[in-house]
Parts: sequence; structure tokens; C-alpha cells
Amino acid sequence: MIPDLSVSIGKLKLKNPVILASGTVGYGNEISEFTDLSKIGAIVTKSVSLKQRKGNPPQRIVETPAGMLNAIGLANVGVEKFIEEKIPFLEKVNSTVICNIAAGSIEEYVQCVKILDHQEVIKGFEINVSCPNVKEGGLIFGNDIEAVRKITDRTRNATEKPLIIKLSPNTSDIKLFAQAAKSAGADAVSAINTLVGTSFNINTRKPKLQNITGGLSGPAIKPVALVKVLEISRNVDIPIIGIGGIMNWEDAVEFMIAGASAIQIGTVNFINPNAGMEILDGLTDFCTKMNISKIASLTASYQL
Amino acid sequence: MIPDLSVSIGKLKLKNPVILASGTVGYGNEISEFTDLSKIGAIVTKSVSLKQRKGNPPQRIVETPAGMLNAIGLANVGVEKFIEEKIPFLEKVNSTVICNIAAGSIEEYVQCVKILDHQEVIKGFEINVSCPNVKEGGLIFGNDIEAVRKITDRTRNATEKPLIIKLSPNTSDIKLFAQAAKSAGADAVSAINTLVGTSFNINTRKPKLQNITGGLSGPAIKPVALVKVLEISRNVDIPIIGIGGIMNWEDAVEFMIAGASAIQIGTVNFINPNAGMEILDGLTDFCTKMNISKIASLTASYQL
Amino acid sequence: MIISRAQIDSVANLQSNIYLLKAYSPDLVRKSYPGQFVNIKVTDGYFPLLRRPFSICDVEGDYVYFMFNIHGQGTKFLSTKAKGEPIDLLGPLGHGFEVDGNYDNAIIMGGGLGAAPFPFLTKHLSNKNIITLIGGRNKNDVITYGMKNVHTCTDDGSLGLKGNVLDLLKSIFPDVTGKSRIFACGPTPMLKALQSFVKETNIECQMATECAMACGFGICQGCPIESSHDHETYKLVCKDGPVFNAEDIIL
Amino acid sequence: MIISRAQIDSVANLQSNIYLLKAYSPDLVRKSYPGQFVNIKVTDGYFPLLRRPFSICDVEGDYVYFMFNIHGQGTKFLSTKAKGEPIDLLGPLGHGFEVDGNYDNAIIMGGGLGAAPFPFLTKHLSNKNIITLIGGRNKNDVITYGMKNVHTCTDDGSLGLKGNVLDLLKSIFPDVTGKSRIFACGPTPMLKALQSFVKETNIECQMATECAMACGFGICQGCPIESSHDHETYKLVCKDGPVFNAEDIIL
Ligand SMILES: Cc1cc2nc3c(=O)[nH]c(=O)nc-3n(C[C@H](O)[C@H](O)[C@H](O)COP(=O)(O)OP(=O)(O)OC[C@H]3O[C@@H](n4cnc5c(N)ncnc54)[C@H](O)[C@@H]3O)c2cc1C
Ligand SMILES: Cc1cc2nc3c(=O)[nH]c(=O)nc-3n(C[C@H](O)[C@H](O)[C@H](O)COP(=O)(O)OP(=O)(O)OC[C@H]3O[C@@H](n4cnc5c(N)ncnc54)[C@H](O)[C@@H]3O)c2cc1C
Ligand SMILES: Cc1cc2nc3c(=O)[nH]c(=O)nc-3n(C[C@H](O)[C@H](O)[C@H](O)COP(=O)(O)O)c2cc1C
Ligand SMILES: Cc1cc2nc3c(=O)[nH]c(=O)nc-3n(C[C@H](O)[C@H](O)[C@H](O)COP(=O)(O)O)c2cc1C
Ligand code: FES
Ligand code: FES
Repeated sequence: MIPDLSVSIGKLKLKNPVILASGTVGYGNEISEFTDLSKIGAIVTKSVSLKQRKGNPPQRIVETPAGMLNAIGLANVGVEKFIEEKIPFLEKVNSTVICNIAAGSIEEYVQCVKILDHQEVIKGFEINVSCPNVKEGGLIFGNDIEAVRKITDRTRNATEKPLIIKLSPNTSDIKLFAQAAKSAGADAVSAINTLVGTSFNINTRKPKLQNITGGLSGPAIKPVALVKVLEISRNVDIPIIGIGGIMNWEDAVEFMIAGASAIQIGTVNFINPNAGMEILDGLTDFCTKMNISKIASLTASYQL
Repeated sequence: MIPDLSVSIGKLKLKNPVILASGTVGYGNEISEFTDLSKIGAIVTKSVSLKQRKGNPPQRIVETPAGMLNAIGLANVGVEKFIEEKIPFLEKVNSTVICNIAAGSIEEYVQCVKILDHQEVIKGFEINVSCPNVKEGGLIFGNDIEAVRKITDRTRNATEKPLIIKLSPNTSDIKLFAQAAKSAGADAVSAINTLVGTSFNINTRKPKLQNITGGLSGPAIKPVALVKVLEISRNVDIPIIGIGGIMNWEDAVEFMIAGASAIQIGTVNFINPNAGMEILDGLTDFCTKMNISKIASLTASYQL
Repeated sequence: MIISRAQIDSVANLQSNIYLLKAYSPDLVRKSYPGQFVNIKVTDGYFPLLRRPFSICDVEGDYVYFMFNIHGQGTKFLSTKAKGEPIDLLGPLGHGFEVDGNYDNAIIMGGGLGAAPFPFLTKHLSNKNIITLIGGRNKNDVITYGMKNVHTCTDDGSLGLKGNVLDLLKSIFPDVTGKSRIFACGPTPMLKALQSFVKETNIECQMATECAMACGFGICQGCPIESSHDHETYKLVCKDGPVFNAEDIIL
Repeated sequence: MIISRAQIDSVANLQSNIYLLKAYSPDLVRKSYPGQFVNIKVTDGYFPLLRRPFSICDVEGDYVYFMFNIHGQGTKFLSTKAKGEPIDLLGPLGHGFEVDGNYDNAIIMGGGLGAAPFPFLTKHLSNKNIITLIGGRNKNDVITYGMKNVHTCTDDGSLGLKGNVLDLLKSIFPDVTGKSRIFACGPTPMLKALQSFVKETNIECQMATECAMACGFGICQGCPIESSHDHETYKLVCKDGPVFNAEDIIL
């Protein structure tokens, strides 16, 4: 029996549940030398904003126990260059593209979605309301239920394509945000973005990150990410994309059991840029061995 | 030059900044076989509640990448037995004791403090408003500013001894809680308690912890703990005890730089029950090497 | 209870997946007793974070032995240790088997790696009539290292009786004369079945239990086990156990 | 750019704290160029989490060499690798030195472990007049392995000129005839000082830079470096560098 790996995230249909996370694969060109983007469930682009962003000054990266902090600051080419320079490649390699959008104002989110909506290769939007590394929008939006509701509502009106809201873990009650996204028309939520963290050089007494704080990702955050997925799954009827510290197929299965319809891998791409394909193979073997004919049946199959 | 390691946490004076964290040293007797409790800055008792608590059924412990989840559920002997059976030992070994209190209601907190206030060996109270593993109080209190304010206020009226409020990291804005604790009369805050997390067995699809969720501790959470300390330090004028993933003297220095007046070590005690003394030695050497005459000058010495 | 910075003498592959680690640690040896365990730091740093508990398999002169199989990353690390490497041992921990007493037959029962504490126990039972019953899924699982008067069984019948150790016990028990005490260690289902058997038959029985542990010496409260007598509080596997009288615990 | 599962041939201790790792990797060797680097996975699992970047020190037949000192946990792991162990190499990465061009003297300047890429570079400069200037804090720091026509200097005067490599350059430069190109690698303060020197003196200069990296191949945006020409966007050390023309970057 060849297991059916296809999944639905609301109206977004993917050939399998393995998605490459925003900010950890650029716009696909570099990683395509290591992995087959046409076989991966989908790729989420680095957050795109209306105008090009330079991002934060170095140092942007710090390793931590089983994790890393980043303060990239949403460095990106802007919508225009994204369309001109990045989309043609993604079309060529035949990958399923989810476009992640970051913005400093609700208006900017809407404009980005409108400009990009015509791009055929874009099969859905993921709205980043939760980046901890920019000052104007990011965290402030992500921690304000009203803002999340408004952003969802306004971007919903700007596109018919699947709309995914990427939630912040830096809140006390993520289910309320998932509920707000749902009621304002989102097709799904992604959980989680990075946890806010910092690190100091004890000799200079300066933060290692020029931005002072950064976003924690990698295996260290997996237990936290899993509980956020579970919390949403138990309380809100909305498809969830699970993210946070997934390194291998076992982790992917764990997230699906906890409630995820699909999963994203981020940090692991830096270390093993073919991790996505390896996870796919692992999922196939697992389903075969366990006699699971449709992988989608794993979603929220927790036995509490 | 022998550096002066003494620190003040509000009106609580300690001979040095190294404290053993609640729930990670029981009531001192077992760990005293490995470390000298009279030399450690202070020991915080396992959370004591009014009545004995059985705690959660097993499995209570899960290892995670660079961390562990626990769902002990505040198993403890209760105030009465604590006084009868545990305090005599703590007196005998001449350790500075901070008594941690957990409760299911504000009234219970107050009663515990009142009953224990006469115990001379207790040099201060740490109020656990943030345990994620009990249903009635814990997390709900920890995430509700009004509750934190009331608990602080009411326990403040019950004791003249130093009063420390132990804060939850599972909130979006920890500084508001620190502010509430301060304005209601707390002498200091401890940050942080564990992060909520979970873990599943992918074969049985059951959570590994019988309690479903647990508290994440250990090196994995250090970047998050540090940023919480920094956030409080930059915004609220209250002494902070830094906790979360401290494994060695370098980590201790990092927390002090980020704003902590003293630090607590938890998980590391399980692995190296003499870690406290080793950290003390490391701090002494560091101060000597760096020509720091008073270790207290490290507190909040960040260069942002 | 000490932290011993011991030195590896050897890590031998006993059979299929089973390893025997020998380390030089006179101070630990001196304090050890059968059924106790040691919490081992498997690497130098904090990865993996927690120590791993292992029964004291045997002691010989100034050397202590541990028996293990490769289960996850911790035991994998252990299996690759080389002669001369240091290893950090915290122990001996817990309460071991009670060998003293008025009985004739010491019936040792082990399932799979439950055999680990028995070489050491066997040495302490020299004045008893030892009957050892060892079971496994198949013959590769059956460990008889360091044991005496061994009867075996396997789930698949590839060695000894086809069946489990309880079947084996029942099969030999009619021929046993005198008073018996059972010393058991193995998977929880085995111990559970044994527990009801000894309750019915009224045989003395001590069993070594296992559970996830953080500290191993009583400071984390991570290892509760339900007591048969006091339902208000749990016992701790690491401190009150790991060996319990069968009638004292609810598995 | 490939992931090569190479095999360790040896890890030799060159001098005091300096190691030379030799690995068999024909596929990597074939694609490598001086100044490029490889992102190395130092253990099997995910601890430490990130790969560690190292310059390609040299290639010889089907073997690739890396030179490193023990800095933290990653390099500690590397230093303990044994012959026959596999090692996971991601590379070659980045843009290396541009050796082609119309110049007579190749002036190689390295501070401390900045010497790492030069054995390989030296081989590609066989038709140039090579002058190598190597500095360190003291004589234990000065690495001359695989280099030609070496002049040395130390901060403490324990070997060669007492002073830094820029002092050394200034001391020999009056005697150098013909057109020169500088190839530099070392700590940022050294590169900064050199940068202003070559700006004044108008000498061609390429410098290998370093910074904290997560991926090493352009997907994380973790390694920005300010461009002298375009202030709207950073260049990436891993992709646009690590070797840059001195005039193209702001250090
Ligand atoms: C008192 C006691 C005595 C033991 N004696 C032996 C022995 O002599 N020989 C032997 O091979 N094994 C013994 N075990 C089990 C042994 O501790 C585990 O096999 C080992 O911890 C697995 O570690 P790992 O890193 O290889 O596996 P992983 O699966 O990677 O471990 C992950 C986590 O789960 C815990 N864990 C996994 N399995 C068990 C288990 N069965 N019991 C408790 N914790 C577990 C580990 O400690 C670790 O924290 C004993 C356990 C206890 C409690
Ligand atoms: C392009 C490039 C080429 C390099 N070539 C060499 C070489 O040939 N030989 C050599 O010895 N070193 C070289 N380095 C530096 C080398 O990568 C670091 O010394 C190494 O990563 C330290 O790892 P660690 O685990 O021992 O130290 P740790 O201090 O434990 O590392 C902690 C973290 O900081 C990062 N880090 C620490 N120091 C540096 C540094 N100087 N540059 C970048 N990241 C750092 C590590 O990658 C890791 O993420 C190079 C760096 C770069 C960017
Ligand atoms: C270097 C880096 C850059 C990131 N950039 C973005 C981004 O631009 N937009 C976004 O929504 N998430 C971004 N993320 C968050 C990831 O998409 C993901 O949510 C997070 O890293 C947790 O997953 P992981 O533990 O698998 O990395 C970034 C993460 C990293 C490590
Ligand atoms: C097993 C365990 C039990 C704990 N019990 C308590 C408790 O009873 N009361 C409390 O305030 N904190 C308790 N904590 C939290 C610790 O005191 C500390 O805040 C947390 O573990 C983070 O520090 P660490 O990373 O150094 O362990 C417990 C932690 C662990 C690991
Ligand atoms: S393992 Fe810590 S109390 Fe038993
Ligand atoms: S290190 Fe990732 S982009 Fe350069």
C-alpha cells in the first residue's frame, strides 16, 4: 500500500504535509540545489513587505542550547523585486508557493496581498503578524487580538486565495488569537513563530544580537510549539500548520498528532537542506508500517 | 582581592547570589549530601501548600532537547509536616531558607504565610503564582494581573519578611506583572517559572505526561528567561531573581548583567547536585580576574 | 551516595544488542548493594541533559559493572566509550533487594534486561538455593550472564520453554520444596502478572521497578509510584525503591 | 555546493592549539577554490545545533584540509575525530580569492588563524611572486604551514618583527617592485587597518571576512555586511563573500 500523503489545509490542497518555513529558505533558489522543491508540499517565501527592507545590522544570529536566536529584521527584496526576480524561478521549478507577508501597517498588508494576488504560482498567503524582530508592526500586532482580527478581515477581503495567519507564541492565550483569525475569515493558522529571547556577551556586557532581542527557534522550542498547537486544536475549529523545532519525521508525526494538518520546517534547513525530503520518506515509511492509508488521519489523533 | 559576593534583594541580604530553586532541591536533606547548604546564598523550598498534596500521577518527567518537562503537580507535605519534619533539618544545617508557597486560593496563600511567619529559619517568602501544573490556581493566577496584585497585597499584610513574587513566563507582558507585584508591596520578583510545553508518544498517540502538559526547564529556556529578566529590569524598579536554564557561572553572570540581583538554579541540581558551589567558585574567580570588587555591581550592567 | 569520577575499563558487547560496561570505582563499589542503581552522566556536557539510571549489575574487586542495551541516544553514547575515558557515576542510589531472612529458595526472575541486577544479587545469595528464571522475546534477548541454575523461556520458543517467565515459574514451582522468596525485575506487565500470582499463592516477592527519573535521589519528585497502604501520597521509585515488596505497591 | 559525507583521514596537532583535519572527499575537492569555505557538521546529532564554517585550507589529491584551533565546543569535537569516522561537509561555499589578473606580487597577509586559507591559495599563485606576511600574538600563534617566502611578526616580539602584519607590510613594502595584489585574512581590526592603508596607497586588496552564520549558503540572511556602494541592502558574507575587494565593504 502506498499511503496517501495529501492533506487539505482549509481550501489549500497539498500533495503532502511538509512545508518549508518562511525565512529559512529565502525564495527557494539556493536550497533547490539540495532538495527537490517540486516534491515538497509547499514552500513559504521569506516575509515580503511592500518596500525592500535592509533588515537589522549584524550580529543577527546566536546559537543557544538546542536552538538559535535570529534578529534578521525581515530583510527582504520588497514586493516589486519579488515579482520580477524571485517568482520566475519558483514557477520554473514547479513548486507550490505560499507567500508570507509582513508589514508595518494594516494598509501595507492589504496592498501587498492585492499586488501579489494575481501571481498564479502563489497558492496562498501566510500573514506574519508575529515577527518579534521589527519595531513598528510585528510583535505589537501579534499580541493584540483586535489587530489580528482586523488584519485577517482586511486581507480576507483582498484575496480569494487560502489565507493563513501565522501566530505568535509570545502570548498567554494563543487560542483566542486563533479564534479571532477564524472568525475574521482565515482558512488556517500557522503556529508558531519564534519565541522572544536574548543573550549577552559576559565580557563586553553587550547583547550578542545588535537588535538586543531575537527570535528563538530550533529543537529547544518544540515542547512549547506542540502545546500551542494542541491548545488551538482542542479549542478552535480551524486547520493548523504546526511549526517549531521539527528536525525529523518523528517530530512531524508528533505535531500532526497534536493537531496539525501540515507542518513547516525552519531551522533544520540550515543544517540539513534536504531535511524536507528525508522527512517525507520517513512519513511514507511510518504510514506504511502503521497501516495508515491517509496521513491526514493523523491530524489531532491525540488520545488524551 | 577577595571579591564581595554579598547581594541585597530588597531587604533580603544574602551572602552570595546563588540560590537553589524551588522544586529542585526538595527540602534540602537529600542534596545536602552533595553540597554545602550553609555556603549557598539561599535555598528555596519545594512549594508548600496548606494541606499535603499528592501531586500528579506518573509519568511526571520527560526529557526534551536541552530541557525537560515536569508535571509534578506541587506534590508536597503540607505546612504542618513541613514545620515538623523539614524545618528542623534546615535549621540544623544553617542554611538561609526562602519558603515557597503555592495555593489554590488567595486565602490559602495568606494562611500559609501566617502559619509559617513565626519560623525563624525562614528568611523570606517566595509566592508561586505561576505553577503551570495545577488546575485550580497556578497558571490562572499567574496570567491574571489583578490576581497577582491581590495575592501580593494580601500576603504582604501577613508578613514583614521579604516577599518575592515568582512570575510566570507564559504571558505576553511580564513587566506588567512585575509592576503589579511592586505596587502591591513585593520586595522582589523571581523570573521565570517554567514554560508550558508538551510531548507525545507517536506510537500510542498519548501525551508522555499523564497531566498532558508540563513545565519546560533547563538550558533550552535560557534565552527566554534572560529576555524576561531584561524586560523587567528595563521597565520596573524592583529587584529581580533570575531563573531559567542556568548551568554554570557564565550563565549566572549573564543573568546578573541582564538585570538579576541574584540567581536561582533548578534543573542543573538534578544532574550536578554540587553545581551551586561550583558556580560560586566560578563567580569568585571571574570577579577576581575582572577586578570586580562587589558582585552586586554586575546587576543590570548591560550595555545596550 | 557520591559522585564518582570513575574510569572506563571496557565496554564489551555481550550478545546481540547487550553491552557490559566495566568501570574502576573503589568508592562506589564499597557502598553498593544488589538492586541499587547508579545515575550515569553519559557525556561530558549537558547533552543529553539528564543522567541515565542503570542497575548495578555486578561488582568485582574495585570494579563496577553495568549491563544495558542500545535504547536511545544515551545508551548509544555509553556503548561507544573507550578504555581510559572518565565516566561520572552518581550512586549508589535507592533501596536494593533484602536478601536476609528465613527462606530456603531464592527464585530470581528476570525478563529481558531485567536480568541486569542479578549477577550482583546472585553473589549475595550464596547460602540459598538459587533458582533463576530468565525470559525474553527470543533467544537473543535471554541474558544469563553471571547467573546460577538458570531456566529459560522465550515468547517464540527459540530457547527454553515457549512462554513467559510466569509460565516458567508455574512450570517449575510444583517441584520446589521449602520456603521461597522471589526476586524479580523486568517489564511492568511481567511484574503486574507476577504480583497477582504471588498474592494468590502467598509467596514472598520483591520487585525492582523502573520509571522515568530526573534526579534519582529524591529531589525532583519525578518518580512516583502508588502505595498499597497510603493513598494520600506516592512513594518514590528512586528513594523508596527501586525494589519494593510486591504487596506494597500498585503497578 | 554539495553535502559530502566524507571520511576523516587524520586530525593532526600542528602546533600548540592548532589542528589540521584531513578528509577524503573527491567530489568536494573537485569543486573547491581558494578562499571558499565549508560548513561542517561537527557531530552526528543536532548538538551543537549549527554547522561550523571553516576555510578550505588546502586540497591534495582527493583530500581536503581544514585548519582550526579549539575555540568552543564545536572545534573541541572536531579535534577528537579519529581516522575512518565520517564527517558531513557542506560546500564549497562562497566566493574565493580572485587570483587572475595583471599583477606581479601576490602579498599574502594573515593574522592568527587567518592563515587557514593560504596553503591552498599559495598553490594557485604559482606564477606570481609570493610574499607571505604572517602575524600572531606570540610565536605559538604564528602559522606558516604550507606557505612560501614567509615573513613573520608577533605582538610580543617572540618571533620575527615585533608588531602587527600591517607594520610588517610597511616594513617590507619599500623593497617590493612591480604591481602588487594583497590577499588578506584575519581578525576584523587587522582588516580594518589594512583597508585604510590600501585605500591611501591604492593597492589592490582582497580580504576574507568572517561572521556568525547559520546556513552558510544564503537562505538565512544571518550574515550581513555593509556594502560601500549600496546602502539600501546588505551583502551576505556567505554568498557574496567571504572574500571581498577591500573597497566594496564597510567593516
Ligand atoms: C532504577 C532503574 C534501573 C535501570 N537499570 C537498567 C539497566 O541495568 N540496564 C538497562 O539497559 N536499562 C536500565 N534502566 C533503563 C534505562 O535507564 C533506560 O534504558 C535509559 O535511560 C535509556 O536511555 P537512552 O538515552 O538510551 O534512551 P532515550 O529513549 O533516548 O531516553 C530518553 C529519556 O527517557 C528516559 N527513559 C527511557 N527509557 C526509560 C526506562 N525504561 N526507564 C526509565 N527511563 C527511561 C531516559 O532516562 C531519558 O530521560 C533502568 C531504569 C531505572 C529507572
Ligand atoms: C567563512 C568563515 C571561515 C572560517 N574559517 C576558519 C578556519 O579556517 N579555521 C578556524 O579555526 N576558524 C574559522 N572560522 C571561524 C570558525 O567558524 C569558528 O571558530 C567556529 O565556528 C567556532 O566554533 P566553536 O563551536 O568551537 O566555538 P563556539 O564559541 O562554541 O561557537 C558558538 C557559536 O558562535 C559561532 N562562532 C564562534 N566564533 C565564530 C567566528 N569567529 N566566526 C563565525 N562564527 C563564530 C559558531 O559558529 C557557533 O555558532 C571561520 C569562520 C567563517 C565565517
Ligand atoms: C533566520 C530565521 C528567519 C525567519 N524569518 C521569518 C520571516 O521572515 N517570516 C516569518 O513568518 N517567520 C520567520 N521565521 C520563523 C520561522 O518561519 C519559524 O516559524 C520558526 O523558526 C520556528 O520553526 P523552526 O524551529 O523549525 O525554525 C524565521 C526563522 C529563522 C530561524
Ligand atoms: C521538577 C521541577 C519541579 C519544580 N517545582 C516547582 C515548585 O514547586 N515551585 C516553584 O515555584 N517552581 C518549581 N519549579 C520551577 C523551578 O523553580 C524553576 O523556576 C524552573 O525550573 C526554571 O529554572 P531551571 O531551568 O534552572 O530549572 C520546578 C521545576 C522543576 C524542573
Ligand atoms: S527521580 Fe527525582 S525524586 Fe526520584
Ligand atoms: S549564513 Fe545564512 S545567509 Fe549567510
